[in-house]
Amino acid sequence: MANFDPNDVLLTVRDVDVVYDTAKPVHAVQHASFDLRRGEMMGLAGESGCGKSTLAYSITQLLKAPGKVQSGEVIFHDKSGEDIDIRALEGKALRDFRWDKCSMVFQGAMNSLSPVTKIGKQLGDVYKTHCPGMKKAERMERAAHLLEIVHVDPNRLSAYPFELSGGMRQRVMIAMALALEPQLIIMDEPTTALDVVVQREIIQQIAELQRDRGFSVIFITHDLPMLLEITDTITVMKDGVIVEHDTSANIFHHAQHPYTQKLLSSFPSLTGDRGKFLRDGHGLDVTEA
Amino acid sequence: MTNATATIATKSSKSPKRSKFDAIKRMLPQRSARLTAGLSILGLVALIAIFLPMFTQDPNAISNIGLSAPSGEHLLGTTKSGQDVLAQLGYSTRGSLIIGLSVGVIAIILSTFFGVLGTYIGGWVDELFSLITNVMLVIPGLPLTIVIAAMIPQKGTAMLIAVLSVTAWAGGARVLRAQTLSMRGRDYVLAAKIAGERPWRVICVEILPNLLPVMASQFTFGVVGAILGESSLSFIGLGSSNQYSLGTMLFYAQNGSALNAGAWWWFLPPGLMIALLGAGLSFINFSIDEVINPRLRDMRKAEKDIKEAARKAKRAARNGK
Amino acid sequence: GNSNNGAAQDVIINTTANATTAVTVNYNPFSSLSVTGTMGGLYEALFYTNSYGTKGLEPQLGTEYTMAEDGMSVNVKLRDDVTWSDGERVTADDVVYTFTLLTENDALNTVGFHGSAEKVSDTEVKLTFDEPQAANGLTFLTGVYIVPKHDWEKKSDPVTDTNENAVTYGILTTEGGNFDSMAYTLKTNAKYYGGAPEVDGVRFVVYSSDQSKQDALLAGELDWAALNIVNADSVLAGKDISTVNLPSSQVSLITCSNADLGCTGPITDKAVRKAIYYGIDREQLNKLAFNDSYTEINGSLYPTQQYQEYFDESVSDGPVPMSARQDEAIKVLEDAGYTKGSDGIYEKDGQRLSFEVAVTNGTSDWINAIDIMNQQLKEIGIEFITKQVSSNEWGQGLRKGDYDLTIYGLWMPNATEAYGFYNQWFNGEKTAPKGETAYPGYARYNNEEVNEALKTINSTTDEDEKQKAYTTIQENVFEDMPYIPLLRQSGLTEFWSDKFDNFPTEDNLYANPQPWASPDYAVVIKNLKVK
Amino acid sequence: MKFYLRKIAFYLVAFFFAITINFAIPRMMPGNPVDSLIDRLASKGGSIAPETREAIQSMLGSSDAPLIEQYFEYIKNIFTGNWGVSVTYFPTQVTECIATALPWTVALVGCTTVISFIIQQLLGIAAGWRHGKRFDNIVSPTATVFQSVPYFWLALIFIWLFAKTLGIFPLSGGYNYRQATIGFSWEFISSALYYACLPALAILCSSLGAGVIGMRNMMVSTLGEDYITVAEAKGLSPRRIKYGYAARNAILPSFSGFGTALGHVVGGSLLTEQVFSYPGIGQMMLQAVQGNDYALLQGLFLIITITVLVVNFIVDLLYGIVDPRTRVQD
Amino acid sequence: MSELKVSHLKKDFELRNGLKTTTIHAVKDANFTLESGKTIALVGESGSGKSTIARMIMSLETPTSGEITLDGKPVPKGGKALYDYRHNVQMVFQDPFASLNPYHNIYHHISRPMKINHMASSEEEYEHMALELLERVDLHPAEAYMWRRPHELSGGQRQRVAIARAIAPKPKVLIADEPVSMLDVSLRLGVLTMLARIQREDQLAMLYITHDLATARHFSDEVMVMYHGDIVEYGPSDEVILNPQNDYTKVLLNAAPNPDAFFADKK
Ligand SMILES: Nc1ncnc2c1ncn2[C@@H]1O[C@H](COP(=O)(O)OP(=O)(O)OP(=O)(O)O)[C@@H](O)[C@H]1O
Ligand SMILES: Nc1ncnc2c1ncn2[C@@H]1O[C@H](COP(=O)(O)OP(=O)(O)OP(=O)(O)O)[C@@H](O)[C@H]1O
Ligand SMILES: [Mg+2]
Ligand SMILES: [Mg+2]
Repeated sequence: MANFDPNDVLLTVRDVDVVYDTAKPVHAVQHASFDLRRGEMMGLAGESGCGKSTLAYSITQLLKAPGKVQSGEVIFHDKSGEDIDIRALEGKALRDFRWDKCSMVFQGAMNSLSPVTKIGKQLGDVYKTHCPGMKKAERMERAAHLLEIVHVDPNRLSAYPFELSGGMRQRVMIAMALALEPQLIIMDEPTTALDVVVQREIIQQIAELQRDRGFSVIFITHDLPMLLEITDTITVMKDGVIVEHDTSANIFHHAQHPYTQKLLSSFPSLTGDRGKFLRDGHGLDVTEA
Repeated sequence: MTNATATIATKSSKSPKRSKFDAIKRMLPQRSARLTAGLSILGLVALIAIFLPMFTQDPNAISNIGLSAPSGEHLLGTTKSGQDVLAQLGYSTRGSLIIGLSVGVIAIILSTFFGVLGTYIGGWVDELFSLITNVMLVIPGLPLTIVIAAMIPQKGTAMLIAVLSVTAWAGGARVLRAQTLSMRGRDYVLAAKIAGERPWRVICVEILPNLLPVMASQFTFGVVGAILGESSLSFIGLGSSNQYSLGTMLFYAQNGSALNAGAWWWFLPPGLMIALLGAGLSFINFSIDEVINPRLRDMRKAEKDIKEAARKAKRAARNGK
Repeated sequence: GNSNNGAAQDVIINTTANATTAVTVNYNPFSSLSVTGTMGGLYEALFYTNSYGTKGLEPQLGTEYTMAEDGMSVNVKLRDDVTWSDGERVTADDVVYTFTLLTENDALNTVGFHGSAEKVSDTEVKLTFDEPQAANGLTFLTGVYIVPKHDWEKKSDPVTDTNENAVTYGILTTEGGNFDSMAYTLKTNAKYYGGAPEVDGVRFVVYSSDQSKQDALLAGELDWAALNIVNADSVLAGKDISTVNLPSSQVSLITCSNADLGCTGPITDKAVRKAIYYGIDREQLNKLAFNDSYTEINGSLYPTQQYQEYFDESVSDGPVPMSARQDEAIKVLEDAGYTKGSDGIYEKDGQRLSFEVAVTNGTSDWINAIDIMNQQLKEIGIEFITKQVSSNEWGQGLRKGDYDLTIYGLWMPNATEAYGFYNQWFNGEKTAPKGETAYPGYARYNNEEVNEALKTINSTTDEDEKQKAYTTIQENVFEDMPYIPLLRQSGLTEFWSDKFDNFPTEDNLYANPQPWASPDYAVVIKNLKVK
Repeated sequence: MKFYLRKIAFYLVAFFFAITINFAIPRMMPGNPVDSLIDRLASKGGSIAPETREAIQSMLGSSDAPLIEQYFEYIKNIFTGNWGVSVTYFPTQVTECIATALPWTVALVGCTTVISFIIQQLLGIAAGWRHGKRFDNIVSPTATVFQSVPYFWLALIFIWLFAKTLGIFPLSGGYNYRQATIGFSWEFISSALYYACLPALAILCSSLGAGVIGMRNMMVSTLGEDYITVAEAKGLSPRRIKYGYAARNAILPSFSGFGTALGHVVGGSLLTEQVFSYPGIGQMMLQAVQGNDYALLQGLFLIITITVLVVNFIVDLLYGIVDPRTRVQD
Repeated sequence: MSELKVSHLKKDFELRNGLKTTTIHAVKDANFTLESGKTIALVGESGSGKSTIARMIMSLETPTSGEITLDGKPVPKGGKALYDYRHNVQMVFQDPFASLNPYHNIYHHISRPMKINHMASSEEEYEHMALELLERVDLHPAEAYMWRRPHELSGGQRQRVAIARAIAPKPKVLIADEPVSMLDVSLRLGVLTMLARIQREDQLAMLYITHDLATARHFSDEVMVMYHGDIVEYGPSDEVILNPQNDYTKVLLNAAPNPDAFFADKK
């Protein structure tokens, strides 16, 4: 776990409210506020549909209709000392900000690559847009280097996404997120639907990279056990509301909110006591709504 | 928590068994401008086809005022032999609709047979059916239709319908095949199989209902295609000129030199009617597309909402001033 | 359309070719598929006969002819100043060669020449027939196109040869023109023995439909066309286009009339045929189905507009009154024992007078006409039901006698007198039982008196005897009415009169003015004056 | 490799199926060429004797061989290029007839289809990209309506409007035979292009519709794909996202439908050629149907089928390049 | 009491890749016995052949070799016997979103298996039985759920419907293929608890296929670990999880998140 200065804030999120303006409007995120420090890895946990992705999208201004950020502010404190109000960005300024300062690994990274374009080209596109002067050879060289970082054979630059396994595609996406060495990377469930073994590998890699390069990460998943192991702080959401935000250890040992407590007690321990769990019918009486 | 759920549940439990219509309703396109436009156009054409012949004169009745312009007596003028164009338009629309609908129905049955049944059975049946389908698909349709049409000595409507149907089903079958192929392996189909359902029940009850929107869309395409196909055949003199249809009407108008003689009232209405009918069906198809393709559906909803919001905002701004 | 790729001052007249799609080169005058311009234009027959005007034959290569009294042979004198386009003289040898070619090649013998040809001198030939051909024999003089012996001898198969480098002496020549699949130009022959024509050439253009032709005519792209134009007066108004309206085939209802040859049903009763004949309002029919452009017809189908000679005015209905005679129709029916059924349709022995009338689908005029006749005949208790069939099916049924009734234009063969017409349609020797192919005796008519009379006409040169035979034919044809006369079809011919003069007019019909009519178009080209 | 073998096998089967239909159909048609020829001769005013029939019959010749023998003969002839003699254009070989007509159709229909395809896709991309906006709301319904207008009706109205009333385009035909002769001259080519404008325009108008709607819908659903959101997040320019990502993926189904579409257009060309007196194979086919010209009919149907099969085959092969995923399937 | 015995089960898939064919040995040699009231958990990496075993038991796939017997009788190939077999052996599919037909309501899904087996004589009776079943899987009040359609239910609720459907014909053996993989931890436990209760009540023999080692341990009597088509370890659950012998089992255990151990270490 990285050490970071508690006062060196990278991202300030204040009172963000998101509504999906459909027939029955969904208030997907309500009054979300948190601070993310430089070099911090923050976990965002919560059950499916609680608004995790929505929050991530509204931070990066990627929310599409009918979603709408109704209020709140998202300030990005750049390395240069400049404070960028992300919600006010538009057009070219927004495009320049994206990926250069803040990149994202999407939920279902499986589908994040255009299926008919070679991955080398898709990696190169980032450089083409953000470093217009760069030569093709250099772009390819950098892309190859990126693949090396995530332990993918650089020869695979000329492969199409479908020629890679799910795990490899995920790594390519992570490599792409690293391309411009941004200060913030948002990872939205980058490992769901993967084999536990592969999952573990990728997560370890992310943690390593983060330690080496010092960028901040928002790591979204509903797999609380995993978050506990890898993150510095954890934010727990329920029904669009942030119910708890604390360091991982604190959350594990002294969870405050009943929902967090329930989450923690829901997973049977792998190595702990077998107890009266499940089989004999005297376990937790969890009724679902 | 449990209590809350219970109250909600009790509330909804008051709504008793919901009928099959509910599911069908969900499959139906949502109300949109396009659907409304399509349905109104189609309704209008259907009204014309059903009721116009009841009120107009005998479309065959000749009179000595050939090629007269629209007037009080003949609202759409007369043909060369003094027949009432409006009356003919009514009967022709009916004729075309009958041809179009019949071909649509037959084609959908054929494509279901070749696309769904073959695929579900699998094995060599599937191979054979898909081969037939693909061959029918690459063989050029209109030339084939013409050759077949020329071969048939006496063309009644039924014959024409048969000819048009033969060349109309393959495209649909291919789409249905792809759909069925993906559905064949779906868990709920396997689950029905495991539960012990007979194959025909699996097809009819589990698979077909989910193909309804696709089939509806194909049906509309089939109808439009048949109406256009019939008019093309008639235009080159290979249609069934015994019966009134928009195609034969155009054919007579063209042979009677309607355009050259300035008789627009004879030449324009049948063509416009075909276009109208086609457009109506296409609009409906457009809306069905939104059902098949959930992304389109969501988009539409979003678009509408955004527009509404914008309108509201504007109104608010105006009021503010 | 005066400019073309030849010399700038060339005057080319534009007209339409017969084909409705691309054409391919075929200058073989014996082939039924030769391009327009071959028969009569490139190649000429010995004489020309104008079926609409002057009586008798006009000299071309032949200067005079003598028919033997028994009709068994004909002697022809030839010009001696004509040369082929390659410089060789045209001689009697060429004529003899041509006729011999016919007798030796069935496939070329579309005129049906059976006999022999011999050279009498360098400028005279004698044709001998196997049977008397007093009337028909002249068609060989006007319908056989003379080809050069020295050129055709070299052809390995005269049947399929397309004769691309035609050696000719006619008014047109292949030299200097061009040939494309959509349009081809034939230049006129400056060394023509009758004097060089004023027009420099003729261009035949292919159009796929009458609609396109009409558009082209109105746009001035066509100088000369034969099109039936709906509302012709208003469509042509203000344009420098003059028109000639000419009668052509005789539109009739063809019946399967002869029970002896297997025809069945009430249509074999001549009373029924007569009733239909009386029941039709020809004026309305003409107006609503035929643009009011068709003309009167004779009850005996005698083609009076072309051949006045031998027409017997004492035979009834010459011409047929244009309005319906319903009383007479009903009288004929009731005299024959028909009674009106409850549905208003006459019947006898349980057979209703309801007929299917076969028609090719796509022939909108005729379909219309049947609809109209049906409505007219309802009033005298006869019903027509339109039965549309494909053109192939229709033709086959017609030849086999499969239909009760069908509508058709009885066309005029190339002939010098009415004999040709009657012989073609009424000669019982040329028909066949129902179910077998008859060509063209579609009505299965077989009347000994008529057969005899036709034989007489073809084997005598005695005018009185001929007249008597013609009267017999006319009386019988009117009486039996195997073809129910409706109206005389007419063809409208249009010319742009701004560029050319001396087109045929109704007063000066020196040739059939319709551009598709061979060999008449060649005569028109000969006579045209450039303005 | 397997993929291509399968494809080849399929096209071979389709080909044999087509030629067998082709063999059977004329033999089932009523009527015969001799009679149609006589009718033509009569309409020409030629002299017709009762012997004419036999004369023409013996000129054309006929085959009384058993059907099976005829079939094998027919198949042999297909490959030897001996497609028989056309009756309508007697004594021209069918191959020769087709050779004069085919270039016209290929030039007109081929070019128009390609142009139409490109315009369709561009309009569809634009409408899909701006779905729900004004451009889309105008283009999509218009395309829908045009898609349902009978082709020949539109063509006739175009002739009336553009050629007769406005005089901008020629009325009919394939080129100006007064000013040019067929050949590789600028005069001919420019004239042919000018004459092709109106038919092309008519084909374009009636063929655009379906393609535009299809592409628009594909575009809309592609825009919802994750990789588009990723591309946006990468800060790529809208242009690049529109063409490089969205359109590139959305075009795939249209592309695979292109071959089939071409088949339809070849059929549709029949009407074009009829209406515009255009000298292509469509018109020739109608002629052959009416004239009972079996040999020509067979030849034309064969050539149309082969063309469509070949185009489909090429499209299939190209599809492997456009969509790399297909290369591994099967 | 009944017993489903799997012996020397083997399944090969022929994969045609270009001109050459490769054979995938999806399942190599599987031997185990499901007994009434007993649960076996099947864990292993993705693609190791777990679902293939399930599908072979359901005869949705034909084994390349080996035998599956129910109470000594081999699985019938088709016909009436197969219907009878399926009456006794049922399966819960992995994906609750895919295994319910969106077109039909819940009642249809539950009543069909009963109707096929003619378990009642009137529509009212079927409705009554369906209600009972829904109550059993903790969907209260059943009336409220019965006439809904799948899309109106949450993932956990669908999963219960799927289970209700599987137990509707009163099978003796239940195959549950990753029945909770799509659910998050809080829902997972509820569903599993319920399954355990039903098993107890009906004396079901159960095969529980999962990725989740923790629930495998707590929910089953025995654990089988699969790797590349082989069953590499098979034994009582605590033994396998707490004292793994096979290398792959160890890798698997290491990979699984285990905050207890993690924070214990930190201390
Ligand atoms: N386009 C949309 N229209 C309407 N509601 C939406 C839309 N997208 C998301 N929602 C709703 O917003 C809420 C939050 O969704 P979100 O995708 O942020 O959840 P999540 O926490 O990321 O869940 P998961 O773990 O399943 O990814 C959900 O209730 C969802 O139904
Ligand atoms: N129908 C098939 N054809 C070819 N190969 C197949 C087929 N079904 C499964 N396989 C292959 O067999 C192997 C075992 O697949 P199976 O679905 O049983 O794995 P699994 O253990 O259930 O994996 P998961 O945990 O991902 O569900 C895999 O390599 C798979 O690719
Ligand atoms: Mg999410
Ligand atoms: Mg599985």
